[in-house]
Amino acid sequence: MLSQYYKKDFKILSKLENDMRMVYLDNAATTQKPDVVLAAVKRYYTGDNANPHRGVYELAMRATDVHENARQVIAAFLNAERAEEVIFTRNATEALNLVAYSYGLANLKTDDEIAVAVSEHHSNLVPWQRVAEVTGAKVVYLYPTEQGEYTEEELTSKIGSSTKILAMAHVSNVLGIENPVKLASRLVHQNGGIAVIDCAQSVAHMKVNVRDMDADFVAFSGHKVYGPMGIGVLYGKYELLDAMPPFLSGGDMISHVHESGTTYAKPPRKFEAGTCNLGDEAGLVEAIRYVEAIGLDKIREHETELCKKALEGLNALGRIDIYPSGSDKSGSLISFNIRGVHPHDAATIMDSYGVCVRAGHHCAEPLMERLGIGSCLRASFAIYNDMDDVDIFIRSVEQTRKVMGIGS
Amino acid sequence: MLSQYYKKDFKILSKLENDMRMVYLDNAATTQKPDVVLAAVKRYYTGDNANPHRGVYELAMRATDVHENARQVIAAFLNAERAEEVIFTRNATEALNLVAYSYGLANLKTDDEIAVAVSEHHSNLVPWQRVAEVTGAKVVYLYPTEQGEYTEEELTSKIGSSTKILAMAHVSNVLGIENPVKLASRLVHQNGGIAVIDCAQSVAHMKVNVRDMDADFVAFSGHKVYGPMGIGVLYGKYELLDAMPPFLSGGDMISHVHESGTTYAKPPRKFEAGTCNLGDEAGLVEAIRYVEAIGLDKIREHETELCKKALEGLNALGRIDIYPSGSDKSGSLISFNIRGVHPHDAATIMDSYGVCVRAGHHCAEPLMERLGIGSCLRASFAIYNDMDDVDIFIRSVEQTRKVMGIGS
Amino acid sequence: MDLKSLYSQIITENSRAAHNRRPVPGATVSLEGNNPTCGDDIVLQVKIENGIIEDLGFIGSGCAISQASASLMIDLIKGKTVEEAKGLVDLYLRMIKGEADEKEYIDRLEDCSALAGVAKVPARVKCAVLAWHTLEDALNQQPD
Amino acid sequence: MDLKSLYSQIITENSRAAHNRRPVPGATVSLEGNNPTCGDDIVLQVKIENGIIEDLGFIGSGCAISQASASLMIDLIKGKTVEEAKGLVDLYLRMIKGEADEKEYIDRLEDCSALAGVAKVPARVKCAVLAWHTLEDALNQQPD
Ligand SMILES: Cc1ncc(COP(=O)(O)O)c(C=O)c1O
Ligand SMILES: Cc1ncc(COP(=O)(O)O)c(C=O)c1O
Repeated sequence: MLSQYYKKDFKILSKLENDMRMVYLDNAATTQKPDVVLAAVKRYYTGDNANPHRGVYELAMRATDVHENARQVIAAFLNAERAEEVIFTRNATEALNLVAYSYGLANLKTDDEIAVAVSEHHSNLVPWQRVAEVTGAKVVYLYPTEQGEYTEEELTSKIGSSTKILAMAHVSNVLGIENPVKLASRLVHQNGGIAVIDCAQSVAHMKVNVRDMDADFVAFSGHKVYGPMGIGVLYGKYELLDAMPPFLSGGDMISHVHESGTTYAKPPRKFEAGTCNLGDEAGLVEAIRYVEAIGLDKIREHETELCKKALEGLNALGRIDIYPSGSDKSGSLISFNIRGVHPHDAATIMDSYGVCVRAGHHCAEPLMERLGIGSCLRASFAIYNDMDDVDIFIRSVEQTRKVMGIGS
Repeated sequence: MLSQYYKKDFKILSKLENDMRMVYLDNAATTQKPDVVLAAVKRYYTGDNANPHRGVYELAMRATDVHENARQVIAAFLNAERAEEVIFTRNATEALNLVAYSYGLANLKTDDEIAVAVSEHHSNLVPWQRVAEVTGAKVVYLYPTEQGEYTEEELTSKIGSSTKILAMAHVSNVLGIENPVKLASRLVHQNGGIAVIDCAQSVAHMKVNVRDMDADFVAFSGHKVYGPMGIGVLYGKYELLDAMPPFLSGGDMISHVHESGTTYAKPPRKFEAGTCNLGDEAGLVEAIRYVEAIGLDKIREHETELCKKALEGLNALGRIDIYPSGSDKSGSLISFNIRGVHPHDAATIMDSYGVCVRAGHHCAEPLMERLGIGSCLRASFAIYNDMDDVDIFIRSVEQTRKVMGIGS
Repeated sequence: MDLKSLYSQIITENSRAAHNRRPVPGATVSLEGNNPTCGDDIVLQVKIENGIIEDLGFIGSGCAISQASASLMIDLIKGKTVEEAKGLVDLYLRMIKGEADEKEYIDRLEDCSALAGVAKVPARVKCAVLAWHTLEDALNQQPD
Repeated sequence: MDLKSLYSQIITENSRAAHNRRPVPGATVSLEGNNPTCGDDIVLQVKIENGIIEDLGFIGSGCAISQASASLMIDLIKGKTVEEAKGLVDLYLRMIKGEADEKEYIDRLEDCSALAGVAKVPARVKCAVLAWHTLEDALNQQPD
């Protein structure tokens, strides 16, 4: 299996938690970092560290090269047309807020509509609620079927001539299946709107091709794709970026500042105010190289296998609710509840067996409301998980029932 | 000298650039990082990495502890009343924009005044220009004397009953001397306004005591105080933070999200949307410990000594313009020009002698306009610089003149 | 930490909790407590008369720990004076932080001391104190 | 890199540059070029008639490299056709990137080849190309 080659690259995974093997299944929240990524961060700081753009000396030029090279690597990774379409942010959340504040405030007016998939992570939902409030635009929610799918009927009935913005995740962090973002982009474009696609949950698990999906904006976080925590990416079509007002203002994003007013640089610098996080950019570049060396197809295949086996195990136990219900499509994560056990209790007990799963609303409360639950468990897989992890996971679910006095 | 003990902690400084000792004098742009800081970042990722707040398992609790402990360390460092007054941002620029967007947009109206020191870095100036544009408020600039000082007369004549916000750096990144922020805060408070103090250039060089200066908001960047690049801090008085609308929205900053709208968490979480940068927080904590172990008083003494000697050297060379003119107050940086040599040419030639100084407008164009120059050189000192660095620096200035054919 | 025995006590308690899971007629305070990590909410209703906590009840959903702790709290607090209740809340919170004396809390917190083990499950401390913090807020809203 | 000899050529050139530092009467294009890193600005004025670049001049301030390169460019380009000028701009930009053939640029760029050494000072490439990029923009604005 793939994982046997890769597990050793992640030091944290070989640590024992209370003398137990750690089975880390919260990869949708954040992934662990391979040694090469940590080494790249260190290499930057011990070899090239300086404030880029602003320096004339050689060290500063090297730092500038690190920054612009990172932009190129990411542009290629996303299949963007130009490196200038890649903007570095802190995380996906900041990237999505940038679009909401800069594009949203400038382009929305009363009665315009923002079509938001109800399964969106709060980061691609709350910013739109707030922009709607300020501009008088209206948030229109798209609803998935019981099986977690956004049908063509739902999309065509909600995306119309008033739709200025579509906000949809490539993959929901709860439902875990791929959304029809290409179709949704096409529909919103036909209506003269733009598509904001949140790829936070897809980028580590399948190819994200911004031109193929014809997205206007794409956001992701480095820390969910084996990179460090302080770096995220916003991709935006150049003409849109060029026409947008800046978001944060300060150093590096200006052309000229006078007492009487300021002119701004071109994208991407217009949107990168203040000192960039070159250390974490260097780490992200290494993470992307790591993922590409393995190959996203292989990663997907591996995770699908794990997911399938875990689903089988859960179904065999019985009295497990899986969301979306009756789903047999497996991606890289499974959301579920053990009937009769509150997810927080379950996660605590599973943790006592070394199994790290997430319990809660997963920052997707509107979806939870629709599913009629307050919270659920989520197990999410990555390159370093293996079949033993799945076995331990299934056994910990069994044990949870025993501890809670509802053992089979 | 202090530096002989500390230079060895910074691996990058022992590297040779083109077989020459690197004399890094661009510390006001960004400092180098001691090994212990890089080790702390690595320790976090190899021991405690998880998404904080959201996890029930032990690893996630450890990550949460890293985050909240960092907040406490920084609150103590700044002498804040409560840890909840410390908000983690990407850098000082984001911190200042947060105040401008959240506090500024909510509290300013037509004909209100924002008093901005003309020597501010663009990050504490452009956001106020933009907020003024949107709200109809007016930016009123404060001007320093030839000696770079903001006099009590200037402050009292500009800060009045219409002044809602004062924006001033503790230390300007060009003038390098301490501004009367305590007096300015008092004046703006007497008029019912608030004081936003940019401590980006002071935090590594002198004690920043938010309660003593009675600042309402204070911003700084970790990377200028020996910490990693991806982390900054906004301090804000709790009652102000509590009354402000959120800035970025998304994960972790909410109380509840419904299709119909959202309620927000209390500070500081209200302002920390999305996954925080725990790796760099851990690094910043270590950087602060490092600085505190040496002692800010000692650091200041050391840097003043270097600065004095460098000033003497420059003055001895003659035909050097120093900004502010005729300044004999030394802090930790010197802005200057070699008469007859453009600063970019000078920086290039000095770099060929291993000396890294900044040349440009230093993101302070309005100040440059007032000084009647387009750009200048800046040499800025840190704990690891020593007297030899100063000697090499002075010699490189001499050499620059020779190369430019105006040698003495 | 013996998680298993902690949970077995919690489960027993929850099976007895139904009598406390109800609105309180004539409540003088009604307060919502909410645990943002979990997404759990409870509403605590309290009826205070002449400085005596005459009745308490809670509604809402949550994990076994938060539910058990709410129910145990109600059994303990009912009939106590506001002053006594404040002292017990303080002691309980210290117990959950692992800072209280074992003899003291077993003695004064009675059945609630079954939850002392939560001190060793830091991620769940918030669940174990939700109802108690809500009560604390409710008592502080009372005019003396 | 022999920075010293690069600069000595630049200094010599700049001492001769006064004749090109002037506005151009009857200019057909006037364009501002600006180098955000340096804060340097130049305004380039060009007079084109019948496809021939009759006159050029520049105003503005900047470092020795940007000033020398503007002046050298003007001496080279004056009297050339728009097409010839475009070819020379392209060759110069390649030279500064270190991608052009030495014999070719010495031959065709004449005195401008003195700036070839900038290729080894990456931080200053922007200074050496500012005027040339501005000329390129100006030429592209011309109707053919
Ligand atoms: C005085 C001052 N304020 C703000 C900043 C902005 O800091 P950052 O780029 O880290 O946001 C700087 C540094 O560039 C500065 O010197
Ligand atoms: C689908 C989705 N979008 C956005 C985010 C936000 O990412 P971050 O917290 O890194 O900004 C997440 C992860 O939490 C996510 O799963």
